[in-house]
Amino acid sequence: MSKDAMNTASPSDVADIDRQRAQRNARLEKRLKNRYAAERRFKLAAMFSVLISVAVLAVLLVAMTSNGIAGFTRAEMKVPIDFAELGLAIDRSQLDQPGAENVLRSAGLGDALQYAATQAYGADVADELGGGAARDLAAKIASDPDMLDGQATVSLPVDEDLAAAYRGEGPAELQAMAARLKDEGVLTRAFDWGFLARADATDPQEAGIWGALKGSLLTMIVTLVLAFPIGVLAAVYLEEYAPKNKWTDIIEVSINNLAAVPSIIFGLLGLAVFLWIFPNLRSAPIIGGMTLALMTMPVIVISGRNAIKSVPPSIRDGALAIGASPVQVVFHHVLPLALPGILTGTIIGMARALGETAPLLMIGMRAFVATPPDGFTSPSSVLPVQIFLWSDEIDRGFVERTSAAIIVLLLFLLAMNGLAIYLRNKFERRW
Amino acid sequence: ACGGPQSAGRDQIKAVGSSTVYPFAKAAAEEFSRTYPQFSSPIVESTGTGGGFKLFCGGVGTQYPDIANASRRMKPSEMETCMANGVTEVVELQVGLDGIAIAESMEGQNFSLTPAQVYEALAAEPYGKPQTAKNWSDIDPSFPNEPILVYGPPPTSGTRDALAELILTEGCNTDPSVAAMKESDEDRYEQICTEVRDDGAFVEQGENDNLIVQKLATNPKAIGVFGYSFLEENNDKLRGLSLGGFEPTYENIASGDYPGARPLYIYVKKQHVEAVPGLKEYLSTWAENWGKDGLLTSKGMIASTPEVAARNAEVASNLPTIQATDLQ
Amino acid sequence: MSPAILVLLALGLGLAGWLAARSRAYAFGAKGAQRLHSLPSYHAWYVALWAFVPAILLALIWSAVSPQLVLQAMLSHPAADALPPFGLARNTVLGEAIAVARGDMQAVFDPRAQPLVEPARAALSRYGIIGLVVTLVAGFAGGAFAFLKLRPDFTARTRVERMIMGLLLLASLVAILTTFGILASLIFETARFFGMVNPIDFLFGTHWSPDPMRDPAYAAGEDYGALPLFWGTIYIGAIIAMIVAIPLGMGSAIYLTQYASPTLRRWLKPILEILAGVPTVVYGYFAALTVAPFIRDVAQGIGISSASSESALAAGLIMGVMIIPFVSSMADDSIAAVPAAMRDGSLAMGATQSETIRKVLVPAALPGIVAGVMLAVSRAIGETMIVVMAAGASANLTGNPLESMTTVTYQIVAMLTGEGSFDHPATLSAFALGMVLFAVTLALNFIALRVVKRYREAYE
Amino acid sequence: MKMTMPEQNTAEATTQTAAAAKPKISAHGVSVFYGDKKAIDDVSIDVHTRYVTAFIGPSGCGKSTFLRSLNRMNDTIASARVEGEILLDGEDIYRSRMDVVQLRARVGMVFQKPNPFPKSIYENIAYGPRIHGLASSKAEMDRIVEESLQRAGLWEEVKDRLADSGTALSGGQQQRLCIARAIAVDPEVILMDEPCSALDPIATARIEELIDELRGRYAIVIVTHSMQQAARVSQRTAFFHMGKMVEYGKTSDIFTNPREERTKDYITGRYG
Amino acid sequence: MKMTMPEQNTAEATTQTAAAAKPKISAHGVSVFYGDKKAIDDVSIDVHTRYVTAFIGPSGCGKSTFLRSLNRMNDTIASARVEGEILLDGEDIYRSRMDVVQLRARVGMVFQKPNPFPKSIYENIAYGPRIHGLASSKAEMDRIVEESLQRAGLWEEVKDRLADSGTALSGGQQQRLCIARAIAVDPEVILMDEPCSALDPIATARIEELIDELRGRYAIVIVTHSMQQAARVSQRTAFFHMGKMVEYGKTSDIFTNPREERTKDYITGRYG
Ligand SMILES: Nc1ncnc2c1ncn2[C@@H]1O[C@H](COP(=O)(O)OP(=O)(O)OP(=O)(O)O)[C@@H](O)[C@H]1O
Ligand SMILES: Nc1ncnc2c1ncn2[C@@H]1O[C@H](COP(=O)(O)OP(=O)(O)OP(=O)(O)O)[C@@H](O)[C@H]1O
Ligand SMILES: [Mg+2]
Ligand SMILES: [Mg+2]
Ligand SMILES: O=P([O-])([O-])[O-]
Repeated sequence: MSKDAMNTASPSDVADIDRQRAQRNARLEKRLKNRYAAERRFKLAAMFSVLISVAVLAVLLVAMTSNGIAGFTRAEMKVPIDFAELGLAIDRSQLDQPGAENVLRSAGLGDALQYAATQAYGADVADELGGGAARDLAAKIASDPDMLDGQATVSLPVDEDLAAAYRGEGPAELQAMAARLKDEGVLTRAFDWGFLARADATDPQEAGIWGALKGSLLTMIVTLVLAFPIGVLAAVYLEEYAPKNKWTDIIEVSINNLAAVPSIIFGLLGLAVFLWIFPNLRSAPIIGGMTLALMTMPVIVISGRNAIKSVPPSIRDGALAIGASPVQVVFHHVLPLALPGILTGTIIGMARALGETAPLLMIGMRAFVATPPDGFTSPSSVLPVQIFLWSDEIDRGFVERTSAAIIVLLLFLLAMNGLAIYLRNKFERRW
Repeated sequence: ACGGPQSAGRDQIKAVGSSTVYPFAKAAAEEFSRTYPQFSSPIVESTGTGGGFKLFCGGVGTQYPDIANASRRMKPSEMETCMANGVTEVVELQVGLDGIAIAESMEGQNFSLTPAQVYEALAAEPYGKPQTAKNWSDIDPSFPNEPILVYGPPPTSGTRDALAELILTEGCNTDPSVAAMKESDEDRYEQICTEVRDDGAFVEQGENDNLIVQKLATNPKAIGVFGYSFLEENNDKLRGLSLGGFEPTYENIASGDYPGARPLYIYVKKQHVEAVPGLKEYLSTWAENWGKDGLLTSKGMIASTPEVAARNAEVASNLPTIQATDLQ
Repeated sequence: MSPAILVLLALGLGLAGWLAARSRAYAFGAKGAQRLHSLPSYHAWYVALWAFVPAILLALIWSAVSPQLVLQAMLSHPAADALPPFGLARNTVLGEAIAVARGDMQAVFDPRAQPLVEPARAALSRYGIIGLVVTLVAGFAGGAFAFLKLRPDFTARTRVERMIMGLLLLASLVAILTTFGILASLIFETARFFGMVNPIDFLFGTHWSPDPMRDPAYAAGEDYGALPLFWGTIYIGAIIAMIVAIPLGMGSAIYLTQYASPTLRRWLKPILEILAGVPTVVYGYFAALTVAPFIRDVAQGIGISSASSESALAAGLIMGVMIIPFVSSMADDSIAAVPAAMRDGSLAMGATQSETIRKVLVPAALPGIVAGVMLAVSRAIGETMIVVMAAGASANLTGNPLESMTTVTYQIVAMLTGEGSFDHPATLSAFALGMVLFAVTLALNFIALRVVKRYREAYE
Repeated sequence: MKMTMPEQNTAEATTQTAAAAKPKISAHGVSVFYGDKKAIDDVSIDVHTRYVTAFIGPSGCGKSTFLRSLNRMNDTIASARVEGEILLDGEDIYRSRMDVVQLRARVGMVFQKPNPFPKSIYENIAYGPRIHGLASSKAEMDRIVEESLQRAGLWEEVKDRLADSGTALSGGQQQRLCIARAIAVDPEVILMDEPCSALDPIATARIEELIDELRGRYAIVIVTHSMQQAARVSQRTAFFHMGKMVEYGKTSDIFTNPREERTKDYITGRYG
Repeated sequence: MKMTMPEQNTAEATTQTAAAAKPKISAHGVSVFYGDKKAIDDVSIDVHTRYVTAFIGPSGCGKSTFLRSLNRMNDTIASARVEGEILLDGEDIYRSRMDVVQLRARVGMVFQKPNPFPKSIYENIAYGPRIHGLASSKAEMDRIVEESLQRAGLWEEVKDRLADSGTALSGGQQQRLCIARAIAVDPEVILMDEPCSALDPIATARIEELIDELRGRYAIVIVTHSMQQAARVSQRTAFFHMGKMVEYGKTSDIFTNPREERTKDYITGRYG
């Protein structure tokens, strides 16, 4: 092989090459500035897109919070009541029993309250006491019967008209009245714990989210109980045992597709199938839960399969080699190791289900339910639907309440997503 | 599962139907559970009048609702469905009135209309002829020379139904030749009288009423069509336009002078009265609160005339049933 | 006897079988003569399942059959002669009698049911006892059959595992059932709809104004032209939303994977994920209350008076924001799937990072990114609450983003929660629209998943 | 630490008669396919108790494949298919009535990369006895665990930390844990697939020592890529090449006096 | 095809003077860390133009790590850190003013697995000149592409299919494409990390030939796990062991007469 001639360049060639390279380097350097500028622009643009996303999120959260904080409060009026003077005919022994509030109210507590308020501020102000004032008062007395012995000043909700006037809306006379009462210290905005404990109402002053929240929780329980075992078992089957054939392909394709079917289609399914089979369960959490379970199951299957796939095969080999059966391998080794991953996927799927509105509209979970549901089969609403319904309310007091409900919903979702992220980080690949 | 003789108990009243009646039914339900704490509170779902009748007439038994709210009278055909499904004893109560209001921003142009003018402005084919009006002045030279822009309800809402029935049809009937068509070619008559233009002058509005206020407030040249209860709620921002010489005030609607008023009904399944606890009390709650200064008018409903109210209060306690023939 | 009691009974039998078999298997082991083929707990489960499954099956069958038997018993009672003839009314009366006999109801609706209450009560208790006995016998027979098969070398584990496999297979079949359920629920109503409205008119008509109040007999095809809805759906979901989501999503993915420090990425990624976790009803509320009025004000500020406060733009923008994390995670995956050798190759040529990204990584990841965008589009066009709350009701065939437009999902919700009755074409049109939506999203997904799969394989 | 040939020959002599009598595993005309690809072609071999049999050969020649066919671990690969006959104590392990689970309890296996379960050391060992129902009491289980760890020479190192995770041990300890896990179910044969290739020289020496101790009780088959190792630990060596078994015989013969040219080439480092 | 030692010596002789004069790359006391782990420990070496320098050593000894530090490809690994001094034509490449982009244009690299971009053959070659702005016209670009492919000995095989995807070529062609891509920007040094380990013997021979042709113009550094290859293609060899450079010198000396015991052990196959 006589490559020497070619390999060994003469000194003039060397100089030639060096000159070429020097030229090239100069050319290269000239362009560098532009290239680096382009690099910076590109990086900036990429950073900007992250920033925009974060900014939108921030605006959304700030808007909801600034609107919603007020939604946790309500306008209340301090009413001095001299129970001794009123002389209500009440059997004190009944006040320890469950029906105490009814006893009080049938004893004329409502009229007594009206009377006390009229005495204190005049009839026009007393008229603006909220519809739930008497009920609140009864509850207060039931928890502290000794109140009945003397005088007390209780803070009770006013009606929406006065509440609006207090916000500076509505007729001028009322606004004047609100201003006057405010100056006197009679009318205040107070934190409204009841918002977290009451159910839907027509008056924003009286509305609460517990009814919807409880409906959401019941629905989620049904969803979890159905979707989790089915999803995990299906994931195990497909990942560990399924033979490669047409049937498995069909199952796989349907799961992947179901994961992307619009949620409203599941609503149509619930309406046309579940409500056809169980017509008397309209609006019930169990039907809502079943509908959402079908929607959540594919998410669990897919994340479950990924989690199972990431368990190293060496673990399976190890167990098989000491005589564990394939079922034992999965239930003793693979599933426990895949569990964090499966749970992460499940939580994310459940969070999505918790925020879901459209399919539940289809199956009647948009009913007005003034008491929290007491079981899986009693009609109820859910938190996102409640938000939707309130956003449509004519009463403007509901704007704040809606944002407050959104805050509660977001807190739940943040907690769930946070838990999922925590789980994912904590259990990421220990082997 | 369907139709078999099985049923489980239910202790809540179930009401479905009209979205117009919905707020009043909710308020009545709330008042009911306030007055009768021993009963569970009723479930009210807004399914629309037609959807409500569909559920209501499905049959007798716990899975079917006890009450259908309606912003129009039940149709004989619907009653027949009821009968066919065993819902043979239906009680009809007129609970009050709802007005359609035409309104604009406080800064608006403030002109008064007649049903015929509304019809001419909104119909797809006024009196069967192509729609040519672009500006209000095309309808009546005395009107401002501004483009017609009306926000109105979508066809899925009962308010739209009322607009068609109470205002447009009335306007269209002013032309005798069209009115005559009702007998000869009902299909065409209906089309001419109720079809609304879709060239942009009439903007269909989602059912989120809060947005209409903002819309009208920012565009003083636009006018809006909605339920009276809504006008009342926003009377600090909106002004009602007079129709046929009458302002959309409570009194004018209650007296029937303002053309856009329609009665609201609830239908009760008498076969359920015995078995669903509190149903009768719920009806009496309605009756106690539908008076002129009652709870329901504070929610925007208009009270029926005292005679009608009294007659229906009677119905609420005696529960006479109706037949299909009563509905014609 | 109520089904719940029968279920409890079956569970009890299963438990008894479990305990008995376990102690028997331990007895084999204690004798020590022969090593057990399977652990005692497998023997236990084997017998438990053999006791439980027949018992529960018979209990279920009995719960389905016994009401008919009760009915027969009631009908043979003389009081039944007074019943109305066949039909729903008759069933209702019988149902009431049974409900009262069961104690589900305090009183009958219909006086004709009263005399039947007693016979119903008698029949119920008679057949209840029979059901109890049948369940017991089935459980015992099954359990005993299995119990007698137990031997030290009995292959209990293999058999129990076979049953577990059956259960797993069943679980995965639920997915197919669901797909069928969706198809079934859409197909029937869609067929009814197309019986009233010509599919061609529906798919290609340009005028959409169904009137649920109109007599269904007059249902004119020309009112059911869904083209404006399809256009609105595409305009909002596939055009405006994607104009927002694709650049921002790609940009975010590139920044997070290529530029951000690990710490920054650890913080930013979950924040982006929150964006995906915000419920759509919240986005809808935000769009309707904050974004839409803002856009309208801006538009009117610059002199566009026709701007609607339910503009397609508001809904589309917010939908785009919702989709950003979706696009960014798909792009992230696709870029990560490009072999590191590609990146090294380009960097070793002296390319800057952005040159590498733009000229090598993104082109190489393009199939995956395109598939991701298709999935994002399919999600956007199926999105409901944002458009229900922020888009309009009017079916406009327009290209002006400041005007109001309506979408397929909006109309589904409107038609099904509106005023029409269930046999009216307006209501049924919701199902036809659902069918179209289902078909389109299915096709998009199918293609996208195929592309992703093929592309992943190309690099493996 | 290095065992010299003479020592091996002594061991050889002691077990000679028993070995000649009855092979523990006996393969006849075994071929293994992955789909259409033949990875093992017509291999016949006898493996005896109290012997260490080494499989050597260049990478990809099918050593692992053949080893895994001896306890049907190939069943886990969907495309794998075995032809021919493999007898364990005279019974065909591929006959349909054979229970793989029981087979694998009798023929244990140790892998190239240590693969302890991510559980406690105790549970790692106890898992096998538990699923096979070998211990009827906690005390018995404790005894099995201790004994297995002792035989694997790990007891002293871990006896105070039995509750620690098995994955927290060093590589060599992990591999001994895996051996202890395999012997906890008291198998008759132990298959080892390059058990030392992931270990450092010191850990390797420990394991080689252990293998020598264990062979008194089991038939051991070891795959190795190191000829030195094969020479050190085995009494019989089989040389594989391209799916065929080229030569099988006494280790001393194979390394000092190979019959086949290919074997010689391989041993002298001519290829591989 | 095999080059014999004498030939190499001839080549050696011719370039001797130039080489002695000025090293192209000169590393002084270079250490490379991955986080806290030291992967290269205090290596000093001179690399000359018109020489092929081979890095050999057992797996994991740090050959690739050191090679990648020569054109700062280590920068892409977040945890990697370089200490010491590496001079290219006397300029420190790790000084802050050194521009990596320009550095890499001057010091090209070819990887173990051929990694053509998923673009056309033409675009693969044109990529480098284009980003560096080396061609001012289409014709010039065409010329660069043709010349590079010719120098990489690929032109004849692909000239009719320049629009085909680079990934559609065979493995050996792909690797030559990658070499062509590297020389298209006319670098001064070409680093090759086991460029033949994914190739069959015939393709390997092609590449080895090519390397020999190329060295007339470039300084070439090649990492290889095959001592035979090092002996065939290189004039200088550096032996690495556990992060240290144990010995560096003429290839002929290293292979026939190593100074260090470890080198000898490695070359005779005692470990690795
Ligand atoms: N799961 C499999 N599917 C298809 N072919 C396989 C599979 N496993 C191994 N092979 C092929 O079978 C042949 C033998 O592989 P095997 O792993 O048995 O070799 P080996 O001798 O153990 O090699 P090494 O020393 O690298 O472990 C090889 O050509 C390999 O590519
Ligand atoms: N990215 C990295 N992070 C941490 N450690 C690394 C990284 N890359 C390599 N190492 C470690 O640095 C040491 C040297 O690795 P290097 O890849 O340079 O070896 P090599 O000689 O090229 O080996 P081979 O012949 O296998 O390619 C090894 O111990 C390796 O584990
Ligand atoms: Mg192997
Ligand atoms: Mg390397
Ligand atoms: O619900 P409607 O009142 O609009 O029929």
